[in-house]
Amino acid sequence: MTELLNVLLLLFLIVCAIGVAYIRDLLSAVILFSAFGLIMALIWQQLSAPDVAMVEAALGTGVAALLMIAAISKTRREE
Amino acid sequence: MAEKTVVAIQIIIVLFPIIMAPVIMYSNRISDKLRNGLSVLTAAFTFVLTMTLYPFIKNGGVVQHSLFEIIPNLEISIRLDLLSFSLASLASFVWLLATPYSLAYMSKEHACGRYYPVLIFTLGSCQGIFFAGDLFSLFVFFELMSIIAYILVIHEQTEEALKAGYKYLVMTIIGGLALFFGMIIIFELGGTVSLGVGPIIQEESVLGLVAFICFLIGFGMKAGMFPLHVWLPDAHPVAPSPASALLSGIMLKTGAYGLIRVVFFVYSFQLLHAFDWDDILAVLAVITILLGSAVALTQTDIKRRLAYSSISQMGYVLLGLSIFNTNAITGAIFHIFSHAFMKSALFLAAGSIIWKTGKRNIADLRGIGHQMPITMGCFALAALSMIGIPPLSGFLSKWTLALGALDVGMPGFVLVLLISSLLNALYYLPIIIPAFFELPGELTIKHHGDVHHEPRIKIEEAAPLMLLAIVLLASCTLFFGLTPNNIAYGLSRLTAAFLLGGGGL
Amino acid sequence: MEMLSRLIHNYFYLAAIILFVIGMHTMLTHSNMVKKVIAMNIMDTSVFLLFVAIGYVRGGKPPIIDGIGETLYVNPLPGALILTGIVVAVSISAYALSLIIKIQRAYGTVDCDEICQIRGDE
Amino acid sequence: MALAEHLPALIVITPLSCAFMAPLLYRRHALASGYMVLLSLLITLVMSALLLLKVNREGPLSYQMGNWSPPWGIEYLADPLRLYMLVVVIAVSLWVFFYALKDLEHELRREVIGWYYTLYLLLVASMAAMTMTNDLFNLFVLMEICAISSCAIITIKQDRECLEAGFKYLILSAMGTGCYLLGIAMLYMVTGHLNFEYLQNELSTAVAIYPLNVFTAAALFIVAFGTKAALFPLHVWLPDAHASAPSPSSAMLSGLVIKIYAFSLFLILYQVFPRSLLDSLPLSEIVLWLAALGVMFGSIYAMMQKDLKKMLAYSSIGQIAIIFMGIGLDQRLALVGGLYHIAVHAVTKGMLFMAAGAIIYATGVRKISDLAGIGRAMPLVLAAFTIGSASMIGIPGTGGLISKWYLALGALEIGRSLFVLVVLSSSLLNAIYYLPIVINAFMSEEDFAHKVNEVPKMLQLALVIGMIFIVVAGVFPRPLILLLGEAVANFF
Repeated sequence: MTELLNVLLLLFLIVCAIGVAYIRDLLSAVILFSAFGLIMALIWQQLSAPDVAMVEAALGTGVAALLMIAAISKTRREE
Repeated sequence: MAEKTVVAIQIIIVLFPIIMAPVIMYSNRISDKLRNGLSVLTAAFTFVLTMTLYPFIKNGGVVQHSLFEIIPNLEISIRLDLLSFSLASLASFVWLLATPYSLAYMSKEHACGRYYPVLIFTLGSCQGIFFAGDLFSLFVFFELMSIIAYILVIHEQTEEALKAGYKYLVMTIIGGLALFFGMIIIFELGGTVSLGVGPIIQEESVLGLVAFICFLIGFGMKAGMFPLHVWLPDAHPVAPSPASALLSGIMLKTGAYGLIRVVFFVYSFQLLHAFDWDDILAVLAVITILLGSAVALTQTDIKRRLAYSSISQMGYVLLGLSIFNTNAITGAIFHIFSHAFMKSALFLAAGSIIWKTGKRNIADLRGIGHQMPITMGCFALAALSMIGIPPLSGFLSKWTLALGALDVGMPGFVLVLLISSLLNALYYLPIIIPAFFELPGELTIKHHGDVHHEPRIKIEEAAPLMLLAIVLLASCTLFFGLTPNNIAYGLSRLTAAFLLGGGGL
Repeated sequence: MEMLSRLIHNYFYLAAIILFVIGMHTMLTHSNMVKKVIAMNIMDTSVFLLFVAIGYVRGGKPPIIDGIGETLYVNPLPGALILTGIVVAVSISAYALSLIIKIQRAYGTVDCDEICQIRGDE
Repeated sequence: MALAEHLPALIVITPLSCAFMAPLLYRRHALASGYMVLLSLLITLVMSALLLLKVNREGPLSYQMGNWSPPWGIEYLADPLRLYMLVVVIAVSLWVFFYALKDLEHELRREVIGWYYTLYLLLVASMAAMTMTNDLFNLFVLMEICAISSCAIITIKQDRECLEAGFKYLILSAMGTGCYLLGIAMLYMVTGHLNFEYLQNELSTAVAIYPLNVFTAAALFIVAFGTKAALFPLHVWLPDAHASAPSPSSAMLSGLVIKIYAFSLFLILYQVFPRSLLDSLPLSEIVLWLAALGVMFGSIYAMMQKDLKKMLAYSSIGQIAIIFMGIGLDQRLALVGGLYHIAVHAVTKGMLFMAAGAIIYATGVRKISDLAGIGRAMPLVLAAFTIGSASMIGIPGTGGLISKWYLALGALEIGRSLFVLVVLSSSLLNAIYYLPIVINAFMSEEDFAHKVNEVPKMLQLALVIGMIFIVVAGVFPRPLILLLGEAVANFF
C-alpha cells in the first residue's frame, strides 16, 4: 500500500517538474514548484525523515517560493 | 692560471656587459658623451678580459664548473675550452670594432638611448652562449640574445622593420621551442644536459633523432639554414648597419656554435656518422649554399644582397660540420672567423655608404669608389675574400674545406664550393667593378656630350671612426689569409683536433 | 532486463535521476532567468531525494530515540546532510533572484536571449 | 603547544571571523578596516606557514572538527601537498588584497567596499578549508560558499556586464555542484562513507560489486569540477565573468578560484579513487584530452580578443588546461609540473590582471589596440606585464618554464611526445598574442594618446612583489619542486 502511494507521489513529482518546464506563466510555474516541494516533503515523511520534510516545507517551498514571487513581481510574469 | 680565476673571469665577461646595459641606459639621461664612452669602454674591457684567457687556453686548459642547481640534475654551469674561447674572442673583437663605428653611425639615428644598452647587453648574452657549460644555460642565453636582438632589428621602427621584426620574433620563438623540446628529450634520455660529461647520446633511438632534428631547427634557424632562413633576409637589412654587421657576423655564428656543441658534445659524432644523421645536415647545407647564392643574385638592395650572401656562407660552416675530419672542421671553424671579418666589413662599408650618400640600391652605386675610395677598397677586399681569391682569408677557409671534402672522397662538395664561389663572383663583382671603373650616375648624365672631360669627384669619406673599423676588419681578411700560421687558423686547427679527439673529455 | 527490474525495484533512485535530468534540462534550455532558478531548485531537490532514499531502511523508524528501544532506524546522516543542503540551495536561489532583480533594472529584461541581443547591438 | 594542534581550524576561522567584523568597522573607520583584513590574512599566512613547517617535520596532521572522529565527523587533513596549496591560496590572497586596498576605491562605490571585504574573506576562508577538508560533503558546502562569494565579488560592481556574467556563472556553477552532489550520492550509496580515506578503502571492494555507480560518480565529478574550473568545453562562463569583474576579483578568480577546483578534482581522483580503479578507468585519459583541447582552444580564442581583460580570461582557459594536463598525464613528474604551475600561474595571471587593472586605473583604456606606446607612460606596470607574459610563454628565468619543463619531462617519460608538442604549441600561441602587446606598448612610434593618472604606490608595490616571485620561481624552484616531488610520490 505504501509502495503504491510512494509511486503515485513520485509520478506527481515528475508531472510537476515537467509542468514547471512547460508552463509559460511564471507565477503558475512557481505555484507548481511549491506543489512539487510539498509533495517532496510528503515523500520524505514517507522515507522516515521528518526533520528534512519540515525544513523542505518551510524553506524549500515556503521561503523559496516567496522569494520567487517577489522576484516575479519586480520583473514580469510571462516567460 | 687557476681554474677559480678563470671561472671568475668568465662570469665577469658575461655579467659585466649585462650589468652595464642598465647603467648605460641610465647614463643616457646624463649625457650622450658619457653613454658613448661607457659603451666603448665596456666593449673594450670585455675584449681585454676575454683575451686574458688566452694563455690558459694555449696550455690546453678546459674548465667545466657548475654554479648552482636549479632543479635536480639541471644546473647552470660554465665551460671554457678551445671552441668557446675561439668564438668568444671573435665576438668580443667584432663588438670592439662595431661599437665605436656605431658612435659615428648612430649620430644620425634616433633612440640611441635604447640602442647602446641593447648592443652591450647582446654582447653579454653572446658571451654567455659561448661560455655556457650545459645545454640549459646555452638555451637561456640563446633565447636572451635572440629576444633582445629583436630591439636591434626593429630599431628603425618603420613599417618594414616592424614586420621583419615580427617575423624574426615568431621564428625565434619557434626555434626556441624546438630547442626546448630537443633539450628535454636529451634530459629524458640521458638524465643530464651538461656538456662536460661526454657524448650524452650514444645509442640510436627515435627520440634521439627527433631531438637532433629539433636542434637542427633551433640552431639552424639562427644560422639561416634552409628552409628556416626566411627571417634572415628581412631582418638583417632593416637593422642599423653596425647591428647588421653583428647580426650577420656574430649572431649567425651562435647557431653554428650550438650545432657544433650538439654534434660533438651531446651526440657522439660516430653515432651521427654511423646512422647517416649527418647526411641531413649535409643536404641542408648544400641547398643553403646554392640557394643563398642564387637568390643573392636577384637582389637589388645592397644590404639584402649581403644578407642572402650570409645564408650561403653559413652553409659552408654547416657543410664543414657534416664532414667529420680535421680539415673540414678546421675549415668550418676558420670560416666562422673569416666570414665574421668579411661580412662585418661588408656590412659596415655598406653602412658607411648609406650613411654618407643614402644610396642603398646597387644600380646607384656606380662610381662610388671615386667618392669613397677607402671604404670601397675595403669593401672590394672583403668581397674578393668572399669569392675566394687566393691570398685572402676566404680562400684559406674554402681551401681547407675542400681538402676535407676530398679527404672523405666527396668531390661533389668541392663542386658545390666552386659553383658557389662562381655565384659569389657573379653578385659581388657587379658591385665592385662599376664602383671603380664607371662614373657616378648623375655625372654621366650631365656630361654625356663631353666624354673627354674627366669630372672631378670630391673625395668624401665617412667619419674616421667608421673608417677605422672597416679598415681593421678588411685588413684582418688579408692578414689571416696571407699568414697561414696566424692565431685564428691555429685556433681553428687546435679546436678541430680537440673536437675530433673527443672534446678533451 | 535484469537492470530494468533493478531500476524498477529502486524506483526512488529512478525518479530522482529523472527529476535531476528534467531540472538540468530546463535550467540549461530555458532562457528566462526565473525559470532557470526554479529548475535549479528542482535539480537540487532531486539530489536530496536521492540522498534521503539512500538513507532509508525499509520499515525503519525515524532516528528519534524515545527510550522504547526501537531496533530499526533509518540512517540519520543523509538527513543531517540534506538539511545543510537545503539551506545552501535556498540561499543560492535567494542570491540568484536578487541578481535577477538587478538585471531587470539594468537591462529591462530577464531573458538571457534578449540580453544577448542587447549586448550584441551595443 | 595546545594552540598548534588547532591550527587547521584557526586558519579557517581567522578570516571567517574577520569577514563579519570588516563591514562594521568599515563604517567607522574605512582605513582601519582594510588594514584589519590585511592583518588577518597575514596572520593566516603565518599560521599556514607554521603548519607547513610543523607537518614537514612531524608528518601529516589530522584534525577532527568538534572532536567528532571520522567516519562521522568532519576531518581536516594537513599533509604537505594540501598545505602547499593552502599557502599558495593564502599568500596570493594576501598579495591580491594588498592591491585591492587601493584599486577598489577606484572601481567600487564607497558603501560596498566594506561588504567586499566580507566576501573576499569568505572566499579565502572557503578556499583555505577546501584545501584541507577530507570530507566529500564538507567539500560540497565549501564549494557553494566559494561559488556564492566568488560570484558576489563579480557582481558587486553592479554594472550590466557584471550582473549578466555573474548570473551565468551562478547557474553553471549550480549545475556543477548539482552534478557533484549527485556524484557524492552515488558513492555514498555503495560505500556509506564520505571521508576520503574510508571511501578509498571501501571503494576498492565496492567497485567490483557496483561498478556502474562508481563510474557514474567519476564521470559526474569530472563534469562538476570541469565546469567549476573551466575545463574545455565547460568554460563558457569564464571569459565574461573574469573579464567584467573588478580587477582584484579577476585576479583572485583567475589566479586562485579555478585552481582550487582543479586541485580538488586532483585530490578526489588520487585520494578517493583507489589506484586500481584509476588504472582500469580512462579517467585521466579523458581529462588529458580535454586539457589538450583546452590548451589549444583557449589560446586560439585569446588571440581573437580585442579587450585586454577578456584576452587574459581566455588565456586562463588555456593555462588551467595545462594544470589539468599535469593531472591527466598520471605521471609523477608531470604532476609536479602541473602542481607547480598552480602557484606559478596564480601569481602570473594575478599579476597580469593587476597590471591590466592598473592600466585601467590610470588611463581607462581597455582595448588592446589602444595600448600602443603605453610602455613609456607607465614603465613599471608594463614591465610587470612583460614579465608576466614571459612566464606565460615560458621564457627561461621565469616560473612558467619550470612547470612546462616538468610537464614535458613527464609526458616523455611515459612516451607521449604528442602532449609535449601541445605544451610547446601553447607556448608559441601565447607568444603570438602576448608579445605584440608588449612590443607595441614599448616600441610604438606614436605617443600614448590618453591621459595617464598616477598609479598609487601600493599598486606598484604589489606588481613588484609579483615580478620578484615569478623570477624567483624560475631561478630557485628547487625547494618547492622537491617538496612537491615528495608529496606526490606516494600516489604512484
